[in-house]
Amino acid sequence: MNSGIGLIVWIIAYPFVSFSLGVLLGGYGRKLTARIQRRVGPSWIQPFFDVVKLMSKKTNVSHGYMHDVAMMMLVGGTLLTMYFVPVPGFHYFSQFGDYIVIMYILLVPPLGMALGVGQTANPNGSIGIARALQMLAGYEVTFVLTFIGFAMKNGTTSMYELMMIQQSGGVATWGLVTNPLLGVAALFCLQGMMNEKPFEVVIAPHEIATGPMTEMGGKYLGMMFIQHLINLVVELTIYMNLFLGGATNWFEYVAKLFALFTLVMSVNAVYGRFRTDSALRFFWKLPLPMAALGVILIMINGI
Amino acid sequence: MSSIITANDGRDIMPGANAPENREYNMFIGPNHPGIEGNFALKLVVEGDTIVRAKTEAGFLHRGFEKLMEERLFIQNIAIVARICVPDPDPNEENYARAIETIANIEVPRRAQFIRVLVLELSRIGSHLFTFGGHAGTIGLYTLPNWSISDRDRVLELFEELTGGRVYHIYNMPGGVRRDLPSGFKQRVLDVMSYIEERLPEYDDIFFNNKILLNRAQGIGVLPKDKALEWGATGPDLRGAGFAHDVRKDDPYEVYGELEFEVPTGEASDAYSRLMVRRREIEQSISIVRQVLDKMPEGPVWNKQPNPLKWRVPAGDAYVRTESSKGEYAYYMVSDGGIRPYRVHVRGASVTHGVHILEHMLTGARIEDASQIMFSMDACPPEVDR
Amino acid sequence: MNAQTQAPTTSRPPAATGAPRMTEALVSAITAETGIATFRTKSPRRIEGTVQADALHSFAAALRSRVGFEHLSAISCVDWIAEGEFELVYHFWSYRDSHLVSARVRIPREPGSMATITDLWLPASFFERDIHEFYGVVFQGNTDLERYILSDWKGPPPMRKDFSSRDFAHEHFTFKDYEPTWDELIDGGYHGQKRQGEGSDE
Amino acid sequence: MAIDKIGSILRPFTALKHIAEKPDTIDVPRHYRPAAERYRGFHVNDMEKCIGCGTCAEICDNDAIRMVPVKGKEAGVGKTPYRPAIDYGRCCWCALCVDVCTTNSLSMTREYTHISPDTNTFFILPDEKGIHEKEFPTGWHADDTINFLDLKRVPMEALSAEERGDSFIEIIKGFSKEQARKEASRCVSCGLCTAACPAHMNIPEYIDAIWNDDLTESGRQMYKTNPLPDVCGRICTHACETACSIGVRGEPISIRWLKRYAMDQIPASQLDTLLTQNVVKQGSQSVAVVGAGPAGLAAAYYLVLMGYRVTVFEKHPKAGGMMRYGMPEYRLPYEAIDKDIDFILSLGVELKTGITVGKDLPLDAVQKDFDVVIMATGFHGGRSTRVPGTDHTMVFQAVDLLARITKGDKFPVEKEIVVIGGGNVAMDIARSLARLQKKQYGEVRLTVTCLETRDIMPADDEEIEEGTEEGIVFKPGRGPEEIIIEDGVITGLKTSRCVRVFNDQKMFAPEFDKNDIEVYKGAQIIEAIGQGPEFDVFAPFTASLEMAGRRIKVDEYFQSSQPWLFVVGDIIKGPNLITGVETGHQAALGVDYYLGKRARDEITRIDEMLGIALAFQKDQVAQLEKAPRLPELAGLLAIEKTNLGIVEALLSGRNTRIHLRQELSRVMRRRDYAYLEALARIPAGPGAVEAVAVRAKAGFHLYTDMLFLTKSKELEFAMDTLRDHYRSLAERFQTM
Amino acid sequence: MAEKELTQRTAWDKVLANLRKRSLWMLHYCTGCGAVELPPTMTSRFDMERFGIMPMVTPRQADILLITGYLSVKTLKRVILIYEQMVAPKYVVGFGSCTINGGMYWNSYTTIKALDRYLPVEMYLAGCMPRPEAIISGFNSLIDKIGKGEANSWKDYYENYEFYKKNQDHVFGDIETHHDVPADGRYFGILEAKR
Repeated sequence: MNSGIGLIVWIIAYPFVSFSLGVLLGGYGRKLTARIQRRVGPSWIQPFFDVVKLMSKKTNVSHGYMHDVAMMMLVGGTLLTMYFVPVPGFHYFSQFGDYIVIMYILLVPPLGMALGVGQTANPNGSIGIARALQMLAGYEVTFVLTFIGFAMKNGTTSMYELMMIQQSGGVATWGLVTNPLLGVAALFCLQGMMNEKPFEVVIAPHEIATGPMTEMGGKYLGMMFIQHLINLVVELTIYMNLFLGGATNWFEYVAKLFALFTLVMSVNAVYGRFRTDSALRFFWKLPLPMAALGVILIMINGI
Repeated sequence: MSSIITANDGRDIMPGANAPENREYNMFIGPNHPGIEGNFALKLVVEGDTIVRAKTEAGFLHRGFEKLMEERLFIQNIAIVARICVPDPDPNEENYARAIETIANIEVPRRAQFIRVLVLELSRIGSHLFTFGGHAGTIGLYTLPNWSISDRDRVLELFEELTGGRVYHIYNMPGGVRRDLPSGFKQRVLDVMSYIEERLPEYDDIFFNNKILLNRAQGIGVLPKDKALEWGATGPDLRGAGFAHDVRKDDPYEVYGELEFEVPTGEASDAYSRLMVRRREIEQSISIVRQVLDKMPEGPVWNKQPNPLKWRVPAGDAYVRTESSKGEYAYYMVSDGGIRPYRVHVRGASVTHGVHILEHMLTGARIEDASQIMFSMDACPPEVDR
Repeated sequence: MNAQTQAPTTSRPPAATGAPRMTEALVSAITAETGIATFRTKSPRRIEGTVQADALHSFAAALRSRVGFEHLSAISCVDWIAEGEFELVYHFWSYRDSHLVSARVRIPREPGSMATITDLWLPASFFERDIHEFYGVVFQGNTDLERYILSDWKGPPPMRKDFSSRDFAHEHFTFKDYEPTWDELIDGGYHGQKRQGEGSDE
Repeated sequence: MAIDKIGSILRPFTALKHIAEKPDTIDVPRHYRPAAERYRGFHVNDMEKCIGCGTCAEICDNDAIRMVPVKGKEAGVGKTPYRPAIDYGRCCWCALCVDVCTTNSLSMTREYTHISPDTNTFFILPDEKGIHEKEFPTGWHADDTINFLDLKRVPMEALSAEERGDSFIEIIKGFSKEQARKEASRCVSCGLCTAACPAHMNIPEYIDAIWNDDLTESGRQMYKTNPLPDVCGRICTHACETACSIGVRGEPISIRWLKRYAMDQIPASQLDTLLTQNVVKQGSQSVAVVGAGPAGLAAAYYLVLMGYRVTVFEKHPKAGGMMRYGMPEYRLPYEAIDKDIDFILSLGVELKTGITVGKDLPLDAVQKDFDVVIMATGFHGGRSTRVPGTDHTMVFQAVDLLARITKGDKFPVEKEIVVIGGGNVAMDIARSLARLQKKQYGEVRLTVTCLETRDIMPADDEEIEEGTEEGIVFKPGRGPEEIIIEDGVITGLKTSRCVRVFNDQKMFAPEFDKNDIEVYKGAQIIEAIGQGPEFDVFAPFTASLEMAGRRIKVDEYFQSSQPWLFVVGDIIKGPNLITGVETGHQAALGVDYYLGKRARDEITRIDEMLGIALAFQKDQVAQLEKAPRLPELAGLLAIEKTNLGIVEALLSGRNTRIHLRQELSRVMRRRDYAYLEALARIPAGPGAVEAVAVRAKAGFHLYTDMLFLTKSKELEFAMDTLRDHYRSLAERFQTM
Repeated sequence: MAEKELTQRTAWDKVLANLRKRSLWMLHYCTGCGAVELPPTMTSRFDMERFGIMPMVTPRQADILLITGYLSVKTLKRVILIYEQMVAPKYVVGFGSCTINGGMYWNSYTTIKALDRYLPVEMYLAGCMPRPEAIISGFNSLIDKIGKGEANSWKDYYENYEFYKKNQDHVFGDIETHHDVPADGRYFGILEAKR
């Protein structure tokens, strides 16, 4: 599948596959939250209906072409990341870009969002973007640190190779098991990356009226939703590849995806959100030292 | 082209803000904003994340109740007073009925007085549960609203059974209450009380002892005792500052004088302390409800009043106070001996909490705490607007 | 007589003893001393009386500082249009003695002016602004009399007795003109019987 | 500590256990969730039970209930064709309408869902089936123990049987002020009584005035349609109380006693000053009224108010007719009659007593002297049973005896008496004779017998009960056979059982069972089976008068085929006090039309409104005359004077007739507030401009209503002009 | 017009409508006291998310504008601003008596009496206020309507803008809404269709 016609078919089909997975994950997340809240919850594929609804709306409001370009950046950046993240049966692009590339591309969507929201001139949106960047400062360093540590230990920055190394010895060689400090620290970062509570400061409806999404309606919001759903899959996959040994087949992949998402959503359901400053303080007080300690331990071991 | 601003009417509220040499900018919270309790607006001048100046804007819910009451018969008003405060309507009915009873020297049958206390306390429980939901919502913890508001629904079901209406009860009448308890009602009240009592520890687990709540609510919205007194705070907001004043104790009405209950207070004077006062008040209310059901005598529930179409209340005036879930709720009624009230002044509890105190407390706070501070004051905009 | 009227009833809560007597004594001491007011005990925990308009501020200050009436519960305004007067009723509550003093002040309807007490009680600013909006009374010394609740209102102060909300509504708004689904059941048809008074502004 | 901290961090995760639980969610709308037993849902109305009193519409604080006339529902005694229609664009589900419903016909179901894009479906005419014609159990319904309405009467105090047994002192003591106000407070002002009252008295208004302790106003309201309130307050047949909506579930309001209370409080000397009746300066046209009974006096009263010279002829020495000579004093004291009559006479009515028209003075002679003659001679001839023995000297006619009692004539009263007849006259004579027996012999031995059985006896129940208390023996359901005379002395009355009184056609055709014979002992027999007219007074016109059956043919204003001759009272409508008053009132109006040569256009329901308009215009002129000369008001006085003229012109010939129609009375009572309040708000003297502005608005509303109500083109034009005037005036002063 | 549109629906329109009806977001704006029954409807007891209905924060994101009861003139101004910012198709749901004929505030000097004079209303719910069950039934009938393609009242605002504008001006004086409504109408192809 990583060459020839199969590759082309895969490249074309992958966004849809990943979107479908995102829809299922999103629906599952909402259903799970609903059940914790003792209610029935929406349909399993509710995000799909939402996206269709949004994309079919007659959007008559535009905030200039920069806004439209920004939306392209948002979705495009996420799609690009998606291709570079290896999944079972598809790791063609990961040979061209290791995790460092992914790190860079991952920054594109937030920047696109910042650009787009900037066009709307809504203070809530601007605050939201400012918060998003602050949060980036909070979790990005830690996440990079965990990766560095992990890469140092295994001597490669290629995500595919890291994945293969982990798969070599079953659960015992999973990143989370071999480097629990790094794994747990990265788990906190994942929660932050996915914008879930307690780090959901960017959207924060009660504070800044959904922040970046304030002025988004119709197709723009639809794009953001699509981006969000694909992003779910991408971010979960990155963590999975780094610390949960990736997946060898699709069954395992989906199972791990949902299991990981269950954890994320459970935390999301039982905790409120931090204030921005508390969130940053939290990131710097707990995951960052953990990650640093992990890296130091690896360095000590390595010596 | 920003919706939140245009949802306000765009009047420039604070001179000097938005100027290029200034780092301050205007920000509107409401009237369309989930962080607002009801239809209300905060106009903020913000520098960075800090609120420099704050002003409230009300009147979106203004219906002119005081005027409407002057244009309606005494009996007709019992249907409209409940609408003044939506989450906690019964203090209105209580006040209205009691104002007339005071002016006209009407005695209320003892059983009716017990039933009124029962209704008031159930209403308080419902209102507090509602507020918990709102407060938890401001920190994004949506599990609690889902629980507490659906638990409040049990209380509303009791109301529906007793009064025929879920939210607006139209049950207190000058001279008593409109109907006696239905058969088997006492047991169902007790069941619901036990249910809520069982649920409270679960709330503690997820909400009141939640580290995030402690992190966010402790130390914000501090209203020290001296300021609380100076600015006219009442009810749980005053008690949260450590001052144990409760109209039920200090100016008892109905049969509160015969019931045993504590007045919970907090020490820290912050949002969390006020929240905990409310949480402990639910326990007290449950205890009051049990006492009421236990002590309630048999007998009539309504002291017959003249034909409502011809009913005149003798000339006079009365100032009646009730402890609502939000604080001191008072009515000043003047009758000139006619068939309509000459004047009814509604003093909602939120006229201090939701306006000046809120403005003072928001100044210097961070914008992410704005709505939490508002919910911690439990301000109810319709009380301000009337 | 109706059987229900003879039902067992309790009277309102008994008057608190001790401290309140002292309160009454103090209130009457103030009134005697200043000669600006007359007060009487109306019912348990309720003292009411009349104060001259220009003396209210000093009376209130004395009430607060000497008798401990810390809490301004409300300021109510009553429009006695027949007498051409506004009555302002200040309700003060004493946390210490659990007593309410209602001080009445009569001011002429025109021009309707009164000294503020916001310097003594901050909450007064809400009530004074409210009365300003709804009755048009001006409180001298209150700097915050900007429109608040009625910021979009163009008519006269609505709580004045010479303003009829009902008439205003009939003149400024349009009511629904139904075409009932049961029109054939009505003798002469619904519109033959419609009551006048609605939708008269068009 | 650390463990505790970690524990507390993990505590929220206990919430995860709910994943496995069944959700708390109720599966609506798939499964209907019934509302509580008392739920205040949509209205249902039992169309048959409902009497259309409109009390629900009165109490509705949202003006959400409108009374609409439903096809197939007839107006009748105590009911109207109106039924409530409910506007769910207004309703607030407070259920005050249900609690106040006089018949319990209105209730609420437990149905709570109605969704529609069409607002018209939110305006419903509730019937038994409910809004969607689906079966839903009843929710909120009236509770008999907790009811807004006072279903029990205030008991009227009366003399006990011992106290009253031997005297002619009035039995009924009358209400005290508290009792009267309490009784008045029961009224819901539905106006059914007004419709049922033959004279259409403004009953809700005068009851309301009693409740407000404004007896002057109460009297004023009564005199609008009835110049004999003192008399009516005692002996009226009170059709109003039969119609009373409170009577459906409880005891009707004691309307008669309330009237009596109000009039008793107004001393005779104050009547003319309190009742500010404007007596028009007497004109040249004259009217003769023959008979000073209720009908004649009523006609005289309204005619003299309209400016006619009225002369009343009466054969008895005193005016009053049957009121005086046919009523025992214990029911109607002579002072009450004198008070009413003296007031009427004081207005300028000339009374000539002792003159029997037709005997002392032929009718044609009267016709020559007067422009119009109103005959109100009444029923003075007693009917006879014509059984054998009735020509005996100890057989008396009740009416004759009653008159003799009044006059103080002596006549024999035997130890044992039999009275034949079951009506109120029979009761009167029986109870009068019982008193005389008691006085003379110390005991009562008197039998009353009649054809009708007890349940269908025409006499009032209370009369029968009181009579029984006084010692009278009732033998109902018996027909007289013959009077037993032994040696020229009556010893008793032989009767047979009456099988039935009326035949299938409801005609009077008694049948007797001749085998069932009873004899009642008595030395004196009184016949009280009814009275009839005496037509001899009409000579010499008897032949030229058109007859309708056994009665003289008259039109709706009681004008006979001889245009100068009006016939009123018992002769036309049968014996009834209040009907007599009404015929007199109507005839006065007919006379006015006849002599004023005005067309008898339909009396529209706008009359009442014109009365208000007149008051409004008069007040307007008066206020403007008092007002300071301000530039803003320049020229306004002249315009208002013209307007007053317009209204007066419209009213001429109408203002004596006040005929409240059901719908109007309700419209009026609702809208009245606005006008009257507008009037009350006007300060005197200063603030004249504001006053004019306020009035302008009130005027606009007043004429808008009238414009809607009127059907006459002439009126419409006038109303339109006036309405425009006030609209522009209001706009000028920016109140609109 | 509406009938014509209904007959002209293509299969794609039908599929789209049936997907769209599964996701409806209502604006989280408590315009009046009826809003107090919304939290129970949203939360566990009645859980309207079952039908894909969620509260949304800003007008741009919302499909349904709930007018929860009375509207004071001051709020009406905001509501009109909000309505014009909402992205079509959008639906106004009148909630309770007050939106139909003034409700219990029929004689109030500050509340409007008939909502449909100022905004096109898709449907009304009876009640003061409607129970959560009734609200959910109401949403369900709105869902049905959308599925059938009958929920087109929003187009009326563009077609008859003069009518709405006249009534709006009558209560406000002249109102500035930042939105060129006729231009929007042309964008949606509603006004061209008319010309």
